[in-house]
Amino acid sequence: MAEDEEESLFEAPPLAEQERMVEAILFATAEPVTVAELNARMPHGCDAKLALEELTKRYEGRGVSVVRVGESWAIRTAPDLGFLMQKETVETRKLSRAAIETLAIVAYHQPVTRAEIEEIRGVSVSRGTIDQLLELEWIKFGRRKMTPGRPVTYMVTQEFLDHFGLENARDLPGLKELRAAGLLENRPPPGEDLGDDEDDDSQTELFEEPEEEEAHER
Amino acid sequence: MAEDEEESLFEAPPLAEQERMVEAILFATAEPVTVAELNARMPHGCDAKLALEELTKRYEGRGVSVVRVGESWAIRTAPDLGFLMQKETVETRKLSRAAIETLAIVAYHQPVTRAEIEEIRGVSVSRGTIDQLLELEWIKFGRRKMTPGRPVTYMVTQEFLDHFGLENARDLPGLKELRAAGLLENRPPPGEDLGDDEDDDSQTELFEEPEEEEAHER
Amino acid sequence: MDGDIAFDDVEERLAAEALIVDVDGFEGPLDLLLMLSRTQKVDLRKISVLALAEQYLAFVERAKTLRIELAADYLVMAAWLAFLKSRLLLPPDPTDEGPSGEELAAHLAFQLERLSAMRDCAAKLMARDQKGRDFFVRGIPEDVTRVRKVRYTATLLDLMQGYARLRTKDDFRPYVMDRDHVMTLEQALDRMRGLIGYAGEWTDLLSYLPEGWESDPKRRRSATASHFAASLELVKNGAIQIRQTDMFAPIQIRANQSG
Repeated sequence: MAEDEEESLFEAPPLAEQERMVEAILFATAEPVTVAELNARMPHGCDAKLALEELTKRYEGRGVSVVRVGESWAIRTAPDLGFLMQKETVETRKLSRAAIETLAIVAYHQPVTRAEIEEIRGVSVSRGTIDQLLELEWIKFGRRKMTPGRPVTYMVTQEFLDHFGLENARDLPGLKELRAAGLLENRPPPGEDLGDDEDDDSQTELFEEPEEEEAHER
Repeated sequence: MAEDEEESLFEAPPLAEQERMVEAILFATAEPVTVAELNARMPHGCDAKLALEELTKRYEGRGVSVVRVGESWAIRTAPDLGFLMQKETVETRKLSRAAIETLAIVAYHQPVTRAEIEEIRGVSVSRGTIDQLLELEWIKFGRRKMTPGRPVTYMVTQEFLDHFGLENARDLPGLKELRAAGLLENRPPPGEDLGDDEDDDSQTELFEEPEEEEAHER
Repeated sequence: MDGDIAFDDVEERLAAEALIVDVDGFEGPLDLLLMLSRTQKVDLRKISVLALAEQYLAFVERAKTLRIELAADYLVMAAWLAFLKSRLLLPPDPTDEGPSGEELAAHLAFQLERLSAMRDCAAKLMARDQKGRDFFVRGIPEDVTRVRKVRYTATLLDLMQGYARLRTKDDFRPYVMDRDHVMTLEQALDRMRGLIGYAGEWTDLLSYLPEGWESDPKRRRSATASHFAASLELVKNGAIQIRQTDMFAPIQIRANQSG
């Protein structure tokens, strides 16, 4: 402030000094600055416009550059270095139970409609769950079903097979194998093995002749 | 990110390019950035330290300069241009004499206990004084002292260094002279050295290895 | 050592009073001592602690005559300085243990010098260029945007367990106590109603137990209890009569002939 007044009594500072001033002001000011404001803040006799031009040239090709924003000026990151201003963090999250179950149903029963998934799960399937699986590219749309309303069907993708290390959806173990592997959480009451077998059969059937399956399902 | 991975497959970018990157990162932030963070944000194979040296030289005598704050680096306006920044000036709460003296004692005697501060000042230190300095983030808690009662100690922070334009705590004005004159010792009053002996020992130890002390102080 | 000289000079007197009245402005006795030591206009290392002690004691005396209440710590310091003064003036007593007057004086001088040094440091520190006052940080910081990418994972095991869970959830049934070895009162009653018509003679109740329930102790216990309860029920209805000839003797029943 004192210097400001002092300066005005003398000649304007050399251009190099004016350039330093513009540099400092543009750096520290919280918003872009107009030439008029630069002049107002710098000692009398300064030519902010000229100093600004010099500064702009000096920063050409640097990591930051002097840019015009409307009538004002600011220092900004060089556009090609924008990637440095991002920090990507990858977070691994377990798929939700709803998503896993839906995915499993698609894998075991493909091609399957949403209504069928809901019937098997016994609860409605949220749009988000399907979207998430589609986004992950683990399921895709299959052919529409030839039933009233022609509902879309879902199928698993190659991406799905890759992720789970499967050659083919048919490689998924059947219920009996799951049970043998101890994956079934409880033992069904005796006498119901039959029904289970049937289940398994239809499973096989589904995978062996999916085309026909579609036609006479429902 | 994509670029990051891409780059890692190739050689590190040329030094001039690395300098641009450091420039962009330092310009973008108000807080000092560690060399480690610079390296983490730049493509693989970059040597931020080397680039920093180049950049520091480049900004010598300019309106802004590259400054070291402890283990971190930042860009700050040149102090001689402060008069241009009335608009940016932050009104800081006026510190009491007690607070200023306490701050100086922490800076020169760190790590220092409250009892030691009181011993030096000859009066008790009010809770508010310490709180104010903690709130300003100029002091922080250090290790507890291995004396009876295991009192907490205080140390200055990186923010303190940044605020007063210090590269590190060793650069405090007159530190060497004070140490040579024995004025940084915690000399117990004669005849009272029984319980204070331990105190004195650990204190001396702390001051005899100031380099190491400061080295691991971010 | 001007302490005892009467204050003829008005100005000097006023200055002394001002010092006392302003005692609140001092940060304790050490601060006051440091201020007093400055009047000696010598290097703090060469200060005369004896003279300083006398100055301080004179100050306290004057405060007393002016009826100014001094805080306790000022009086404690006065007492200590009086002690120090006596130590410094008297020849050292070889039998006396503890620190000598010189040692105490040296420590006080050290404390004053150290406090003074810290004051200088504080002043130098505050005179430095300060952030936000003399130099400035970036006005338009471009914060690092954190792009958070979530990768979802599931294992084949998750998938199969999920499917197994679905396919077997109907198999769950609410927990019921295993009743294989329990015969209810109703069951026993049903049985006995069918059989009782043939029992004209006194018959041991236990002979009514169904086949397969007589040998296994658990089943036998349950069946006996339910049959006994059922027979009481039948007695109440007037369908049968019941008797027991002795304690622990067999319980016998027969159909009520009249009924």
